[in-house]
Amino acid sequence: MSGLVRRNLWWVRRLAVLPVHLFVFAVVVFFLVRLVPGDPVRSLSGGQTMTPEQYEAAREHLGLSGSIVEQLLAFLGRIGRLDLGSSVANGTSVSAEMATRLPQTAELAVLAMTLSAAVTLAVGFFVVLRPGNPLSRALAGYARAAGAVPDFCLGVAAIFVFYSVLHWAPAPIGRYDSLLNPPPRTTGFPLLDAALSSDALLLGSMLEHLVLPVLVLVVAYAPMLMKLFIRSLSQSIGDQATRFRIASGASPLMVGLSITRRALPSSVAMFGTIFGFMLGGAVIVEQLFAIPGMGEYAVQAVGRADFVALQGFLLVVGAVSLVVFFVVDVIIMLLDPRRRPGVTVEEG
Amino acid sequence: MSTSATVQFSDVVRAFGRGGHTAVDGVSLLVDETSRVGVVGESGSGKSTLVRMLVGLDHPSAGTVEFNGRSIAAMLPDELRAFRLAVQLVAQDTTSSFDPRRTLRDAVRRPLEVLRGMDVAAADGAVDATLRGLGLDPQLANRLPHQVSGGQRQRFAIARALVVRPRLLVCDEAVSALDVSVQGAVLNLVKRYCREHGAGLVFVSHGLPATAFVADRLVVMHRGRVVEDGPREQVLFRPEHAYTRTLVDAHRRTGDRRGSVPA
Amino acid sequence: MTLSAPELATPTAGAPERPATAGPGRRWNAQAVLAVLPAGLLVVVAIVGPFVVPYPPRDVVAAPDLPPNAAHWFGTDSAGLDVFSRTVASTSNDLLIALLTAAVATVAGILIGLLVGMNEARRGPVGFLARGLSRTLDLAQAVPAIVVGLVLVGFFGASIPSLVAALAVVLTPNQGRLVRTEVLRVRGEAYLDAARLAGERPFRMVLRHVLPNSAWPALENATLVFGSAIVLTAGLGFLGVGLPPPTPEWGTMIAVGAPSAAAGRWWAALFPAIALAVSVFAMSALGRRLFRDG
Amino acid sequence: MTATSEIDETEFDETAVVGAPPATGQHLRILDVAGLTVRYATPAGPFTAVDGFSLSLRAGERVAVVGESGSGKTNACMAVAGFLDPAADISAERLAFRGQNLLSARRGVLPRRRTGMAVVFQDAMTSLDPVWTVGSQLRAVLRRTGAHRRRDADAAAADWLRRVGLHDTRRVLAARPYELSGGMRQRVMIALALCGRPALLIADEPTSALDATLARELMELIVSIADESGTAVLLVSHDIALCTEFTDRTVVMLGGRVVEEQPSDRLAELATAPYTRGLLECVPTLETAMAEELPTMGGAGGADATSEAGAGVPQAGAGR
Repeated sequence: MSGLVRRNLWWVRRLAVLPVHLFVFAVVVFFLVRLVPGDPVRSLSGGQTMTPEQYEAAREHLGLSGSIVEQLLAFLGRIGRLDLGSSVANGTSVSAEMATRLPQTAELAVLAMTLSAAVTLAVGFFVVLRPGNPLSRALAGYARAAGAVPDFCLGVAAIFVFYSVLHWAPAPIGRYDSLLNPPPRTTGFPLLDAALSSDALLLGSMLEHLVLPVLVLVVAYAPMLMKLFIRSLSQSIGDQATRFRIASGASPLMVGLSITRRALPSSVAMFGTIFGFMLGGAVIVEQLFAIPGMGEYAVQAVGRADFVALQGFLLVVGAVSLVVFFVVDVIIMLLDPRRRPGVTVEEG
Repeated sequence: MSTSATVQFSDVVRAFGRGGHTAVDGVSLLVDETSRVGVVGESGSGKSTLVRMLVGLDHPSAGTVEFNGRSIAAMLPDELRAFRLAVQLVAQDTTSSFDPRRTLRDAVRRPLEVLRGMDVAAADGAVDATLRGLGLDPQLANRLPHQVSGGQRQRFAIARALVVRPRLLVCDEAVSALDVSVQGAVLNLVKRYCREHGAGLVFVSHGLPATAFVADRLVVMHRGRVVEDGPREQVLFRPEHAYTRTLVDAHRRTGDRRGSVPA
Repeated sequence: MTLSAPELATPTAGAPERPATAGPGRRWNAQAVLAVLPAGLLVVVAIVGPFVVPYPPRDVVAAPDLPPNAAHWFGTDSAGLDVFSRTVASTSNDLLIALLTAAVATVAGILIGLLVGMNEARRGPVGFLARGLSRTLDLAQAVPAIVVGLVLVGFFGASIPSLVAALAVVLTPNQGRLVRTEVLRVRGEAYLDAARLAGERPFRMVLRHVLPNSAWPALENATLVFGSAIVLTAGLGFLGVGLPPPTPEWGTMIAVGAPSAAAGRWWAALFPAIALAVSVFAMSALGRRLFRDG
Repeated sequence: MTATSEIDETEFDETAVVGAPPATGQHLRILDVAGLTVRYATPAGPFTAVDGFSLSLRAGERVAVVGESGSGKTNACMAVAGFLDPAADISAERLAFRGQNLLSARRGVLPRRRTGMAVVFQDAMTSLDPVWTVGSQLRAVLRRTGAHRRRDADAAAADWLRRVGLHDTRRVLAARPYELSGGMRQRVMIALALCGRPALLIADEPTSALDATLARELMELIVSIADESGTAVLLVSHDIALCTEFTDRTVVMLGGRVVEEQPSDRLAELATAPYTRGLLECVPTLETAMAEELPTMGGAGGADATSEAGAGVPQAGAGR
């Protein structure tokens, strides 16, 4: 029994700090939002004069009454009940908005990241194992140039080429053709719901509408992963451990597995970071393709100075990212047990 | 000739981490400027930890290390300066013991500037003299560490230690990384310095013959403890501890095979 | 947003064997000139560009949506502003923001990295604070850079100083983490022991040995920070929270040009996009040349 | 696993020795190298690391290649093993292992294993795969030599650990390299290299990080297992004493060339090259430990051999 506990202690310990991180993050968001200059109540009332009672009621409603400590406690209490307040701008529940928008973005992010990971693995091995090949040089160059062409440039170019010139892609508006009805909500994930509703027309339209945004994300983000994976893969191949594996007579498959397992951890970390970024931050692609996701919500909230909505948005994005980082850490520690807490590796 | 330099280990224990392993486990040892001590033991026997405490880079978890009766861990800046002037180290790793971005001259001169408060010109003169004494061209000192050979770099490491003319020279695996053709020359230099300046020596190495050459007293460490401590001849010819016997035996047999070592 | 925090935050495990080549004696050849020339040209355009453009970049000068022609080399946008003049005039705004951001983030990152790296292992309150700061640097990764930028600029208003401040907040943690990793590596090097034996005081030791040997990756990375800053500035402009129009700025221009592009009028968005990509490329080429071997 | 005294026959068949006498392994020449040259292109022009290296090895024979840093010993042997960087320019009159021409082997990013040849390197810590257990690493090799089922492979792995003197097999099999002591790691490495039953083991400085006691133990282990299975050993080392004790023949290299080749047990009497004599003299022994001064090499050494004639102790100190 105690052996079982000891063997699993490493990820349990990592899991245990997750709530601590969430808590710290919530506190930071609380203070960040309160650092914003100006009086949110005054700016929201649009210059209308308010009676002191109205003013106090508005403050109360926004969670701004009482001392800063009281405010913080109330704030944390509401988060505990998963209540993120209601939007200053239109009074809708932020939690409800998040519940419909997060799946939209998550779907996009999961598709883009899965594709990116597959492309990265394939390109990584090709580039490293065939360094002289012209295609491999071109790919390596593309990976090195990671980020020089930002996603909004790519997006605009893609829409121009594939929509206005070639007419291959549908108009960059929304998730599906505007003449179609939305799928019945079962899981909250639109594509999944469409698949479950067996409405082939809707599903087809959705897939059509997804191709360009996903491609733009992959082309913009995959090179970051590639660059890192190529670097760690060639490092791992050059390791003495690889040479000894070959020298002692392990099978080529085993040699390949050994190399990959040693190369992966740093790329997995980057994968997690980019994935976290996409969950909250496919802002530009959502804007370009008018997808009603998280990023679009944040842009709207900033435009309306809606600090409650932003606060909720930040909390959700942060929480999701922290969970993603937890999963990433556990995967890394599975791949490389030396990174588990409490493991000391003597040097030399 | 000059002030004494005595380092006294009293029941020193050094353990790492919470319940981690104990590198040095109850060592009492006295070294001073009159003795040339060789410390041998296999890797992981606690030699390097002992050295680090001897030169004040690390401190015991229990027990004390005292220099001239004063605990090194509790020294005031002035006392520490006197201690550094008296006890200097030639470290193991020649590649990382010099800052890759600074010239060798800078490294050798620095102890004089800081510990003796000399200005650059005066220090440079002393550095050149020391380098010449070690058979090094002072011009070489203007290079960066990776621009000279391993053997030359190790001589610069010795120059850095000797430039303040310590009363006690500590060498930690100082020749292990060198080719045999170079080792002899470096060992000769160390031995001669100690003899001519009446300085003490603590020579730590896993190589028994090299250690025995420079030392007249041998200390054998095994698993963090001192298992043998005595005059060189006694340890080599009448070893008491089983580990010492295997160690000496290993060398003697190698010699036998070549038909050149007397019993 | 494309080039953002994760791109920069890759403290390579075990510093690459990079001997101290940054010193003198670097040979200049055609390749070196090729690497430095674009960045130099960029700076020249940024300084003299606004004064030599054919049309005032903030004013309506012709009919809207004119394709490129002899009078308007890059055409005009949907409001009738000259795309060429605006693209050139944007250079100074975008470059200035990016330069300042890269400088602030790098200096702050080096200071924080040194502070954290040197004190992390300590006991007592200093060590506790350093460890807290270190965790904060890690946690700062949890929020997308573009979102933080969006929130900060959205709340504090868009001007060159506020953009620089916001982007510096976003980009400093990566630099700090990078330096921290290097400091931890340097702390294990034997030459620090040697310096201690030479009687060096802690502060001098940091100055003489730790700083020069650990700041390098952050300097090399500064050109990538520069690229990120350009891209983020433009991204914020694209989202409508960047420098207020009609200030010439590439991101805003691309945002204005995007609907035109969807309607087949490609020029208003294409040229600023090319300018953007070229400047990021130019700077990363410069960075590779200045701070890496060969 | 039973210890066979002959080279694994199935493995031998794939590289049928053309024209080799149908004799026992003892007379079989398994490695034949003549005129091996290794060059590297450097900014300062081509650099010749190995210049006309020749060596021939019979089955079960043990040969040492001795030299100091920069002598080309490691380059020569790694060229034979197939582990040189693809950038190295390798040429030879003959380079054959069990009748198979090694020169024609294509060299890619990943080195190719030469069937029947195993290599151990100096540092077990970096040689062993840090993220896999010792058991999995052993199984990966053993599964290719007949133990196809996991249970068989496990049993064979435990057996090999016992052969290299590690008796706590359950713990060692489940451990990862960093959880073992230095000596244990070294033994695991030997087990891994030899459990594929190679015809030739190339050992590159296998003991130079160890003290005399451990070095001897390890060499005795290698020799005893190699003898049992008829494996030839090519030992690369800077330790001339160790080489002469554990091998049949010793080859001395200097500056990329072979300067001496003698039977190991009579090297001291037969050595003719001044460099070999100097090297033999320089080795610190318990005998020279009693001397006043160690003999040093004149100009024969490598780049480090600066003249010792004027070398004294520091004459001018700082404090005067």
